[in-house]
Amino acid sequence: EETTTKASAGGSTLEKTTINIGTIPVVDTAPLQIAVEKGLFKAEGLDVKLTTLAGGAEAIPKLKGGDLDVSFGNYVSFFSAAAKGALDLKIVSDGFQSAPKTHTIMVAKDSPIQTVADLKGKTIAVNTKRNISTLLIRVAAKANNFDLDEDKNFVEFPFPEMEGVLKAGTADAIQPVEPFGTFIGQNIGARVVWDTSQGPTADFPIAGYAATSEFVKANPNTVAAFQRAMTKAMELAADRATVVAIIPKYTTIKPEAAASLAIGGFPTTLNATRLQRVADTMHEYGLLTETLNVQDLIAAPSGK
Amino acid sequence: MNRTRVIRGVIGACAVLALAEVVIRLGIIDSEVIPPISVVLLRSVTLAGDPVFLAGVADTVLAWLVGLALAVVVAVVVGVVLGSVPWLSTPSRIVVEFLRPIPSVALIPLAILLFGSDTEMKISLILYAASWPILLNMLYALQDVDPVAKDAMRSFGFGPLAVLWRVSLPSAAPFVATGVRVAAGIGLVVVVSAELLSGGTGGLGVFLINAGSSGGNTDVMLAGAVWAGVLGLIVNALLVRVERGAFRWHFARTERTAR
Amino acid sequence: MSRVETAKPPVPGRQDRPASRAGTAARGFLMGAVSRFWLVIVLIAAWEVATRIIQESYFPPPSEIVVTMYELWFSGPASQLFLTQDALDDFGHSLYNLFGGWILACVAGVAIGVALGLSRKLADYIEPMIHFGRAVPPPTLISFYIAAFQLGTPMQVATIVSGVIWPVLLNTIDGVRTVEQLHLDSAEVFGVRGARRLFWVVIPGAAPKIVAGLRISLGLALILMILSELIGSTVGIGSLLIGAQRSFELTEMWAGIVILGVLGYLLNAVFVAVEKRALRWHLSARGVT
Amino acid sequence: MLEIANLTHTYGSGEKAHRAIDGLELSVAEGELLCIVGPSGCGKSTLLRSIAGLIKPTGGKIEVGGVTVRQTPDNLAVVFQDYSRSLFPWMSVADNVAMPLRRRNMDRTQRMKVAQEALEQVGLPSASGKYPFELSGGMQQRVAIARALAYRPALMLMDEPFGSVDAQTREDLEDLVLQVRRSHQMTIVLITHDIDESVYVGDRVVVLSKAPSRVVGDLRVDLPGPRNQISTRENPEFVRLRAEVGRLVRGVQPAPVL
Amino acid sequence: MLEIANLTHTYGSGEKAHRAIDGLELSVAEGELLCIVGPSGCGKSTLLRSIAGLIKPTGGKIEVGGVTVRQTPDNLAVVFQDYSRSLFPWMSVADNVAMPLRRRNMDRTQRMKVAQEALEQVGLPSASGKYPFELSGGMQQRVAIARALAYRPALMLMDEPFGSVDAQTREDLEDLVLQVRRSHQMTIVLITHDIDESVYVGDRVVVLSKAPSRVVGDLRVDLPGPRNQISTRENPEFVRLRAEVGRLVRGVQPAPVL
Ligand SMILES: Nc1ncnc2c1ncn2[C@@H]1O[C@H](COP(=O)(O)OP(=O)(O)OP(=O)(O)O)[C@@H](O)[C@H]1O
Ligand SMILES: Nc1ncnc2c1ncn2[C@@H]1O[C@H](COP(=O)(O)OP(=O)(O)OP(=O)(O)O)[C@@H](O)[C@H]1O
Ligand SMILES: [Mg+2]
Ligand SMILES: [Mg+2]
Repeated sequence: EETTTKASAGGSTLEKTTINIGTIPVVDTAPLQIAVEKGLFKAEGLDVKLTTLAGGAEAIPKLKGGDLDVSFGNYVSFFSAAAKGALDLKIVSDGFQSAPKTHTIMVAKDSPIQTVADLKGKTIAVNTKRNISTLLIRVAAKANNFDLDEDKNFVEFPFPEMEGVLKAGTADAIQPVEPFGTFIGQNIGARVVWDTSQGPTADFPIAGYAATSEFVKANPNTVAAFQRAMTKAMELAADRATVVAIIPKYTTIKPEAAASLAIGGFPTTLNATRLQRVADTMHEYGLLTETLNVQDLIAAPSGK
Repeated sequence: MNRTRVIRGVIGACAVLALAEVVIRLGIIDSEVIPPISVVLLRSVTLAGDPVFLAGVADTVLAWLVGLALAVVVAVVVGVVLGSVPWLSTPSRIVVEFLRPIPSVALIPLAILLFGSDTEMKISLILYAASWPILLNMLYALQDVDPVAKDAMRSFGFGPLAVLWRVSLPSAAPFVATGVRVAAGIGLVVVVSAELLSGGTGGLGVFLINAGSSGGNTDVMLAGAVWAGVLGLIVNALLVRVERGAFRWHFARTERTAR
Repeated sequence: MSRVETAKPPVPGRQDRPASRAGTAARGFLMGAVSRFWLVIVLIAAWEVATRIIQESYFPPPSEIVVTMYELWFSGPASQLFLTQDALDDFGHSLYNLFGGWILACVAGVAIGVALGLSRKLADYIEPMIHFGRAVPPPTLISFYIAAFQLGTPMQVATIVSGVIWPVLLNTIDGVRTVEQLHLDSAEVFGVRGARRLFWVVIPGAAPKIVAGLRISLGLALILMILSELIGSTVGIGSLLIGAQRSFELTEMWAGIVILGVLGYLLNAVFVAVEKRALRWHLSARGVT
Repeated sequence: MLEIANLTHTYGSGEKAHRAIDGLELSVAEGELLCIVGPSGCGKSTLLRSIAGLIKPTGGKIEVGGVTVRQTPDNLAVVFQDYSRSLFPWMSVADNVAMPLRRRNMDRTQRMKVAQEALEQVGLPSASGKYPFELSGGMQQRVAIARALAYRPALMLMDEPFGSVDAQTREDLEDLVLQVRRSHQMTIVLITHDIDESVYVGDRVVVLSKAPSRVVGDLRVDLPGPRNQISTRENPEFVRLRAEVGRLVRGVQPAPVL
Repeated sequence: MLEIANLTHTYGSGEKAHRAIDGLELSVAEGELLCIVGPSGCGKSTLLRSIAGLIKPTGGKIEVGGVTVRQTPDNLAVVFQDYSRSLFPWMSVADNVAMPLRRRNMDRTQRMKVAQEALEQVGLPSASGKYPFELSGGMQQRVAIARALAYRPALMLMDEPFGSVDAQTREDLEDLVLQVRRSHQMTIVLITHDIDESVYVGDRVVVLSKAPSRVVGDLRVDLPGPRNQISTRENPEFVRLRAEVGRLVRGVQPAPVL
C-alpha cells in the first residue's frame, strides 16, 4: 500500500495512490460516497478504501496508528484531540454543516416537556458525550438560562437505539441526527422541542475530514488530489436529488424514505473563520481549556 | 444417547423462545421497543442468505479463532511459569491481578494505535480478555493435583519439569479445557463488541453498524445477537467433542455423578 | 495471590522456626516484600523509561498518571479519608453496582450450575441455551436492556450479571460433575441426600472449582462495570474513563485504567484471604501452604 | 434380610465388555455376619456396590429386607475398600463420623458425643479435631469404620475393612465388630482376604470364584460364641474350617503368577 | 546402602504439632530386604517418605548410597500405601507401568515390552489396555507393584504393598519380590502389618514403637533360602521369630481398644 505510483491526474506526482478513509454510514458522508460512486477519486488517480467507524473518537487512534490516512469525524473530537495533544492533525476538507431539522432535540409524543426550558435537570440521550451533540444541546440550554452538566445530564446510546430509548422512557429526550430524527418522528410521533440549527448554532459546522500533519506534509499532492475530488463531490451534493439518490446505496435507508430526510449543508470551501466558531464555543463550554486557533489546523487546498 | 441429547436441547431452545415470544407479545417487556422473537428469527434466517453478512461473520470468526488459539497458548505458558517457577510466580501474580480487571474496551484506542490492521487489533483484544479464565482455571487446577500422584512421579527421580509435564498438566487439563470454553464465549463477546464500538473494515459488528444506519432496525441487531449465540453454541459443541475425546479417562470416571 | 505452587514438597519446618531476633524479623519482612514486589517495581520503572523515550501522548509516563490520580481522587480533605468528592461519587456508584451485580451473578450462577451439574437431564434441556446466551455480545442487546430495565443501577446491574455469570456457571457445572465419586457414594450409602448432600458434600467437593469461577468473575465484573457505564450511565469510574477517552484527556484515561488495576488487585487480595480460610482443608491437603 | 438371585454384572459393552459377576445366588439371614472371600478382581466390590444400590447390575435381582434394591436401601452403612477417598477432606474427623448421624435426629452435642465414642472404640480418641489428610492410612481406615459403626445401620457392608491396620489393632477391631453386631442386631457382610479372619468373625463364609464370579463354597462356621482371639483360634473346628476355606480359595485361583 | 541417624519428624507446629518420629536410628545393608512393622499411625509411612526425599524431616540425617538425601535419590522406586491415588488416571495401565522407564533410555517398544512382562509377573496379563479406574482395588495395587518392579531400582520402598490382595496372590507376590530381589540385587525396605509376612520375606525385621516412633526391636532372620511358602513357614526358627516379632509388636501397643 505504501507504493508510490506515478499517476499524473492533476499534472503532479501522487506520493500515495491508495488512501484509507474512515467513514460513518450517515447522511453527513454523502459527498464522500458520491465521490466514490462517480469516480471522482479515480479521476484524480486515487484508489480509495473505506473503513466503517462506529463514532468520531475512534478516528484519532486510527489516524495516528496509520490505519487510516484520512478520516471523517466531528469537529469537537478533532479539536479536542488536537488541543490535548492526542494527535497532530490537519483538517483537509470540510464535511457537513447543520441545517434545520438535521440536529434536533426530540421527546416522546406524550412527554410533558414542551420547551427547551423543561429539559432542566432531565436526562438526554446522545450518541457520544463530550462531542458535538452535547455541545449543541448545552448551547440551547444556555440560551434558556440554565446549564446542563456534561456528565450528569447526558447518557450515551447509539442512534439506532434512540427510538427505543424514547419509547421505553429510558431517557427524557434524545438528540438524533438524520436519518434517525425523521424516522423517529414518523415511527412514534416523537416531537421536536428544539432545532439546534438556530440562534448561536445556526448552520453550525459539524464534521469534516482530517489527516495527520505528518501525512499532509509528506503527501501534499495526494492531499490536494483528495481535496479536489471532495470539492467536486461537495458541489454535486448541493443538488438534493443526488444526495437522496446516493443515500440508499451505502445505508439501509430505503429510497422512498431517503426523500423525506432533512439534509444539511455540504460546504465546498474549507474556511477557518467558520470553523473557529466551533472552537470558540467549545472553549466557552469548557470542552477546551484554552482558545484554539483553527487556522493552524487547516490544510487549505492550495490549487483553488 | 446423543440423539436424545440433541432433541432435548431443541426442546429446551423452543421452550425458551416460546416463553420470550409470549413475554414480548403480552407486553411484559416493552413490546414497542423490541420486536417479537419470531420476527427476529425470521430476520436471522434471511441474513444467512446475505453474502455481505456471511463475509462479516467469516471475518469475525477468523479473528475469534486465532485470538482464542493464541489465548490458550499464552495462558498455558504463563500458567506453567506461574505454577512452577516460585521466584517468578509470587511477584508476577501481582502483575496478573493488576492487569486482569482492566477492560479491553478501555484498551481499544491503545490497541488500535499499537496494532496496524483491524484484525490484529481484534485478535489482541481477544487474547487479552480470553486468557484470564484459562490462566486462572489452570492455576486452580494445578493446585488441585493429587499430591500422591506427584510424589509417585518424583519418587522415580523425575525432576520438577517432568512432574509438571507428565502429572500436573494432564491432571489439570480437563479443568483448563473448561476454562477454554469459558474463554471462547468471552472472546466472541469481545470481538463483536469491539467491532460494534470501534468499527472496522469487516466483521459481524461492522455489518450491524451498517445495518443500523437507518434506524428502526432493532431486529437486525437482535438477529446479529442470535447469530453470535449460534456461533457460540457451535464452538462449544466442538470443544466439548474434543474434550470428550482427549479426556476419556476423566469423563468415564465422572459419568455417574450427574444422574 | 501468594500461594506458591512449588514443585518441591512443602517444608513444614520453615514457618515454625521463630525469628530469634527482631533484626532478623525486620530483614525477613523486607526480603519478603522485595521478593514479592520486585517485578512490579521493575515493570513500573521500565514503563516510565519507555514512555519517556517514545513521548507518545497515548502513553503518558506512570509518574504523570499518579499525579493525575492524586488530583482527581486523593487530594480531598482528611475527613473524607483524603478522597475527593469525585472519588466518592465515582467509586461509590461503581462499587455499589459492581458488588450488587457480582453477588447476584454468583448466587444465580452457583444455584443454576449446581442444578445443571446434578441433573444430566435438566442440563440436556438447558445447557444449549446457556452456551447460546454466553456468546451474545451485550452491545447487541441494548434494545432489550432499554425495554426491560430502567436507566441507572438496574440496567447496569443487569449488564454486569449477564456478563459475569458464565464463568461461575460453567465452573460450577464442571465442579459438581467431577465431585469425587466415592464422596457421593459415601453420602448415598449413609442416606445423606437432598439438601444435606448438596450442602455437605456436593458444594464443598466442587468448591475449589466454584471458587476459581468466582475469582474469574470478580475480575470480569470490574470489566463489565465499565462496559455497563459505557452506555446509559452518568457517573462512575467507567463513565469517567470513557469521558476522558472521548475528550482525549489521555492521562485521565490512564488514571482510570490504573485505578481499575489497583481496585482489581485489592478486591482479589481480599478474595484470596477469604478463600484461604474457606478452603483451608483443600489447600493444606494438597500441600499448598 | 438379603436375597440375591441370579445376579449378573457386566462392565462396559461391546469388545471391552467385562463380565464381573455371573449368575450369583446368595442369601443372608437377619443378624448374620457373612464373610466373603475370593481372588483379587473377582467381583467382590462389585457385588457390594450392587447391594448398596451404587451400581445397577446388568441382570438379576437383589432384595434387602424384602424390598428390591433400586436405590440405596435405608439404614445401610458401607466401609469402602478405598477408604481414604471416601472420607470428606473438608470435614474434621469428628464431623466425618458425625455427618451421617444427621439423619438420626440427633442434635449437634449428641452427634459429637456418639462420634467421639466411636472414635475411641477404634482407638483414635484424640483424632477428632484433625483433618483426614493428617492421619496415617490405617487411622483413616479406622475413621471410616468408626463412621459406619456410629451410624448403627441394620445392614453393614465392609470391604476389606482391616487391611491397613497392624495385627493387634486388627484383632481388636474384629472383636469390636463382633461386639457391636451382638449388641445392635446388625446384619454384616464383610469382604476380606484374610482366611483366618473370615472364619474368626463370620457366621458363614462364602467363597467366590475368579471372574466372572459365582459362589463356589458356602461354609457355616459353628464355633462357640462369644469368640476369643486365643481360644477360638485354637479350636480344632476353627483350624479345620480355615483349611477348608483355604483349599476352596486356592482351588479357584488362576494359574500361579510368575 | 541406607543410613538413618537420629531422624526426627514433627508435623505441624505450635499447638497442633505432632511428633511422628523421634530420634530413629537405622541402617540397611546393600541387597538387604528389611521389613518394618509397627502399630498403625506410628510413623512408618513418614519414615519411608523421608527416605524417598518426599518430605524434609525436621531433624536428623538420611544417607542413601553414601549421599545425604535432599531430593529424591536416584534409582529409587516406591510402592505407596495409597496405591490407587499414586496411579495416573489419564494413562492406561501399561503406560502407567512404562512411565518411569522413560528415565531408562528405552524406546517405546522396549518400554511396552518390559511393562507387559511386569504386568504378567503380578498376574495381570490382560490389563494393559485398561485405565486404572477399570480395575479392582487389588489389581490397582498390583499395577503399582509392577510399576516399581519394572523400574528395577537399586532401592525399593514398599508401603504395605500386598494389603489388598487375596492370600494366594499375596504369597505369589511375596515370592516374586524375593525372586526379583535375588536376580537384580535390590535393596528393599518393606512395611507390613502381617507379622508372618515380615519374617517370611525379610532378612531383618525392625519393630517400631508407637508414635513418636523409635526402633524397639531389630531381628535378624536366619532362615535358609530360597524360601518356600510351605517349608519355610514350617521351620521352627520361623515360628520362633514370628512369635518374637508378635511379642515385640504387642509390647508397644497402646491400651487395647474398646
Ligand atoms: N500431613 C500430616 N499432617 C499432620 N500429621 C500427619 C500428617 N501425616 C501423618 N501425620 C501423623 O503422623 C503420624 C504418623 O503417620 P504415618 O502415616 O507415618 O503412620 P504409619 O506408621 O504409616 O501408619 P499406618 O500403618 O496406619 O499407615 C500419625 O499419627 C499421623 O496422624
Ligand atoms: N468401572 C469399571 N469399569 C470396567 N471394569 C471394572 C470396573 N470396576 C471393576 N471392573 C472390573 O470388574 C472386575 C471385578 O472388580 P471388583 O472391584 O469387584 O473386584 P474385587 O473382587 O473387589 O477385587 P479386589 O479384591 O482386588 O478388590 C475386575 O476385573 C475389574 O477389572
Ligand atoms: Mg474390591
Ligand atoms: Mg502408613
